[in-house]
Amino acid sequence: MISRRRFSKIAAGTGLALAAPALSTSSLAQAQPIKIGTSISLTGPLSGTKNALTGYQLWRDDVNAAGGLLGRPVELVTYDDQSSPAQIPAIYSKLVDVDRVDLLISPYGAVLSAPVMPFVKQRDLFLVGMFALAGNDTVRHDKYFHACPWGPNSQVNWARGFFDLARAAGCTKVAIMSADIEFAKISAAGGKAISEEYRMSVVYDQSYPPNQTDFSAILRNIRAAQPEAVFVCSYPPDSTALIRGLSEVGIGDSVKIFGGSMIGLQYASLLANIGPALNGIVNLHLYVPEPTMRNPAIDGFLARYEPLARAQQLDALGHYVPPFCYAAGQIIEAGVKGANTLNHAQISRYLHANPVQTIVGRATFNELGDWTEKRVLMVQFRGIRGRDVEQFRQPGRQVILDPPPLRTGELVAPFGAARSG
Amino acid sequence: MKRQDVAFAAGAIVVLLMGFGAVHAVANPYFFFAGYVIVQYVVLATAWNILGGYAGYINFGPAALYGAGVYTSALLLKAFGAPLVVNIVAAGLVGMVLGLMMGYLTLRVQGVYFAIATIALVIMLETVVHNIEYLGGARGLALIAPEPPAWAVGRTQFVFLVLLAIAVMSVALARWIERSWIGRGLRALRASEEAAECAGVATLRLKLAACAVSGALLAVAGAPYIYYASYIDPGSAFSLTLGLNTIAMPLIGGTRSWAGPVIGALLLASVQQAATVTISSELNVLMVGLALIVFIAAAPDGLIGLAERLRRKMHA
Amino acid sequence: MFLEILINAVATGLLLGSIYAALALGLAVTFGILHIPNIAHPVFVVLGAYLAVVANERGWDPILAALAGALPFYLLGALFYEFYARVFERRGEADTMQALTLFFGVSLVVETALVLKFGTNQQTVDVDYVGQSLRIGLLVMPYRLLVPALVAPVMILTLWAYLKFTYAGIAIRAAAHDVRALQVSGVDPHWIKRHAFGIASVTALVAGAILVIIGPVDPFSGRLQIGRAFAVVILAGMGAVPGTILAAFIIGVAESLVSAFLNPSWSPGVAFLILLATLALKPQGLFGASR
Amino acid sequence: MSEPVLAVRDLTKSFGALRALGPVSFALRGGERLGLIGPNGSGKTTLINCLSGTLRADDGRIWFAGRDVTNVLAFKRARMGLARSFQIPKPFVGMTVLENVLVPLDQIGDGSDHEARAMAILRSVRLDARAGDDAKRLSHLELRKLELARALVGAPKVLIADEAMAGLSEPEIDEILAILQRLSEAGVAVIMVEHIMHAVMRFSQRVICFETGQLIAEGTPQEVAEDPLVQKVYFGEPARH
Repeated sequence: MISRRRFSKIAAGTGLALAAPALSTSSLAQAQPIKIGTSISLTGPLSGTKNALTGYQLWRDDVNAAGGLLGRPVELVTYDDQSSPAQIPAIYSKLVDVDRVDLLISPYGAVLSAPVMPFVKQRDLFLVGMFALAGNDTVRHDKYFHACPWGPNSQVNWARGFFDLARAAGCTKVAIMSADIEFAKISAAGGKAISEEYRMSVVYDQSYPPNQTDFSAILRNIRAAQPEAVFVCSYPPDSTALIRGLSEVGIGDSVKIFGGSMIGLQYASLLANIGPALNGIVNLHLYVPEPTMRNPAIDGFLARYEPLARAQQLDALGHYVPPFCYAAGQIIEAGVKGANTLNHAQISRYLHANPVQTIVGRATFNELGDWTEKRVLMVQFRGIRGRDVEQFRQPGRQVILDPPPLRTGELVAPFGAARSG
Repeated sequence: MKRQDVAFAAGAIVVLLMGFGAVHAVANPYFFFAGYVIVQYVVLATAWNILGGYAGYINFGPAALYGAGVYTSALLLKAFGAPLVVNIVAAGLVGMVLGLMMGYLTLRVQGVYFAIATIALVIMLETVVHNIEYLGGARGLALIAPEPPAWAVGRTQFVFLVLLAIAVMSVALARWIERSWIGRGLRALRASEEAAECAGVATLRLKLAACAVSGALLAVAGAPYIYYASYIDPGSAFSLTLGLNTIAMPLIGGTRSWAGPVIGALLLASVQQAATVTISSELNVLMVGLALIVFIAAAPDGLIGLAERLRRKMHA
Repeated sequence: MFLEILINAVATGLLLGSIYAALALGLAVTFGILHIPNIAHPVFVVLGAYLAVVANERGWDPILAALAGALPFYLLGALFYEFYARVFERRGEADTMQALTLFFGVSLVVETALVLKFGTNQQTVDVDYVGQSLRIGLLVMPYRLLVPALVAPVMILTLWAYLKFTYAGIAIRAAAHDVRALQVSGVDPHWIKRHAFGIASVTALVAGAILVIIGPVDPFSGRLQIGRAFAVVILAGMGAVPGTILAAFIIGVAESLVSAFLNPSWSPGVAFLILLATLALKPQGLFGASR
Repeated sequence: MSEPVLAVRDLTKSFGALRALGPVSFALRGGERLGLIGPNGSGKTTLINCLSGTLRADDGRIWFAGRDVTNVLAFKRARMGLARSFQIPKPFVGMTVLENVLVPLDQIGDGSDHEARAMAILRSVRLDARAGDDAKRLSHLELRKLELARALVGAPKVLIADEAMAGLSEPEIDEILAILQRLSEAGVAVIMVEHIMHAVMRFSQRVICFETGQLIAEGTPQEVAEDPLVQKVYFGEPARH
């Protein structure tokens, strides 16, 4: 874990005008800090998300530089959950019962969040959700607010954009493949539901074990089924292997749109590694540097993130996780300032009633704490050449096709043409 | 001899009473969240040691039996809302059946082969769970357990107490086995199966018994987990780390007596609980790995063996 | 279409099988011949893969890099055996549990060392032939699998010839049967075992280079291979080095057919099912002498 | 002439294509002292393993104490009083000498006085002084004695002593011989499997000789020693010592 001192040094070393807590006004330093607790997957299979910490730290430094919350400095209390849900109950109990944190942020994703939900419901605590699809749908806690724009009823709806594009392109036959991993299975179930709703026939539907290295058998079976849309729910290791297989055995000429829910194609190292083979794939993202998405706040955030990422060997781009961690902080900030108290019920009441402006857009919460408006992007990779990471910071490489208000281009189809183009 | 038994029984009762007292006296629930993990390892290490330590059959897949217990309990809770006691018994039975299957394997294979076959069991069960939609597959299963009885203060305190009782019973059972003719027979077959057989020991029957008891206890250790975490997934139920710790604890404490796994579990699990919140988990794993190497190289009979050796040296 | 899927499934299975054989080969020496259950072998494979990654970043071909690294890896393996022997020397015959635990501990330490040095990110190599395929009629074979699959038989043949025709090779096989006889003939059994571990370690390095060509590798990739490698060795039969490739073909093709015609989700269980079936029905394996 | 306590008819055992034993037939009378000789690989150990039940014979029958035990498991034969020692001692390491003897007692005893009985047996082989020590710390002679002590627990009807004197010095051999002699006097039939010819010749009333799995000679020690077949088998390998 990066110690705070080292982090501050790195931050200071970059020459950015960051106010570390020690530099804040003396009255702020004397006040009892407000503690915000969370767990981060610093190790284990989800450690690709460990740059979350940087997102939280940047927010903490900003809020402290601006005088803290309620005149008190903000302090983060974080533990490594080792990507294991078995660790979560003890960690969150430690945060609440021993460290006496004032506010909680959930761990990453639905698997790690699942053990936290009954806990916060039982203790009636405020919680900011992080990336858990439909994280609050079973427990239905009224003090839960999602930092991620999956939107309402996200289990089914979040990938609707992909199927909207498929329908617009005239697809009627869809193939669905998914890794045996929680997020992928939920995505696949959602995809199936929408296919039915749109009267598309599911001509192939199968899951495969995580860490599958050879996709030729699966791709051939898909080709034999002649789908027009291929909805892929994969995880980082198999995303790479699958795209390699795509180049090797092909997928057939029938396919118009391919991708959807491939986790990993948001990470710099994977993108650079796969390179031109990405072209044509349509996939989910939450932030890409397209003109419709950019604003000074997020640009500034990413500009500060980059040198830190380089120094700490984190994901070079930081588009996927860190901005939403910063947004989680902003949601807390808005709630505490708006309610002018640390009382969880009052913060929740305020957030239910008022929208929050974050660096990733304006968030209005519904009764389950999901954003009322889904803002999952479907982007198409275009014009990727070579393996340079820098190109993914440029507009036009990850063209937004959906949702319509943010659109920066139209779907290039069929898939074969999009790949060569 | 008899005095020792009385002392042990008294100790067991004191531990249970202290647990019960702590639930009412200690307001901070974290104690029970962390305690649950530690006590769970006491059960796992003790259960593993009955087969691995006494009989010398290395079960490299304790996670298979633990996971079977976790999922049996969750299945019954989901399907019938069965009470915890029923789930524990059912998990024990499932563990016993799996243990007996493992035991029959010992007819055919010994030593390394047995160890490898048990690894296979973990992967097979995990693959099966992945493919059962009702159990949530790879997605995992979130279940909210029923409210605990009022005397237990809270849910975590309740499962902690249940697990503590299981731990005390497991240790008592292990101790009884160790000191009876069964334990002697198991140790004899550990030294030489052929010689034991020729000394009149019904080796197969003893091995089956050890596998069944060990399997049942390993599965029982998993039964309350769904009440603890409200969520299970194949990754945690069939966790490699859990299996590793279960094997490491008796080795560190000492495999020859019941106290070894208990000491090993209390020590390693407490250190790990503390380490989770202090040092990085890479160092945590590194620590376990190095501890294993050091103990194998320098103290093959664990801490208890080390203590005995020191005592002998002082007397000599 | 069915024919195409069948042909390609079998071909892919054979390619994968060949690669599994390469992964298991070192184990066939240490475990199959010397009866030392080196469950740390897969972690040496991963270590080899990382070496290939580092060399590849400097422009080397992974397989060439593996050949260049053969000597250091040989020494590493020999050193590893020396350590093992020292630990158990005083106690004579190694207790299975203690040996397994020691190797387990070593695996953890190596994995963690890799994590601390390289992080948990997936590592890949950049090779020209990845992404292209050899097409013969209906048959499509990716070079990503084909090239590694060709390395394995070469490696196995070389090792087989070495064991069969050289003095040291014959001594290795003899060491498995009768250490005393070996001593009488003036060969130091320790030297022979050290030598065998060195060779096994070199095969791990080559297998690692192959593994990282096929797909990304992380510090924990070895864990996935432990069961499969043992399945190959046990199915082949203890000490049956040439049999390794046939056993690996059987497992590879079985996995591939399950993937193609049943459900890919079940394929991880295939190797283990074969392993359990072998242990239960034919513990001596296909080509091994009866135990 | 008493009834045979152990009888074997047409016993065979093969490993793969290799016929290791038989067909072989012989009988052992109660209290008899039988020497079993033959070069390495002649099938002696295979025969003992078949008799004690750790190996299953392919064909043929075995009677023990008036019962057909061909399909009886090894541990039950041991409990019936068919005891054996091992060529390479197999002590229960990690257990004390006393516990080593308690293991067989556990199986047949009625639960009373086990320790006293175990100590008595240890005293009879003069191992009582080491009762509390771990078996792995014993000397070679002591290990041999422990093997015998363990075998004696069930008051056996037959004891198969598999090279119980291998690797021992002359005085040590005498000590083991004395123990076996006492047993024989107490009515235990003893099969002495041995390479040490002078001991076999001194001890046995009758000797049988094996070669390539076959019984090639049978008679008094004198007769067998003079048998031309036996001499041929042992040609170039004269009786040691």
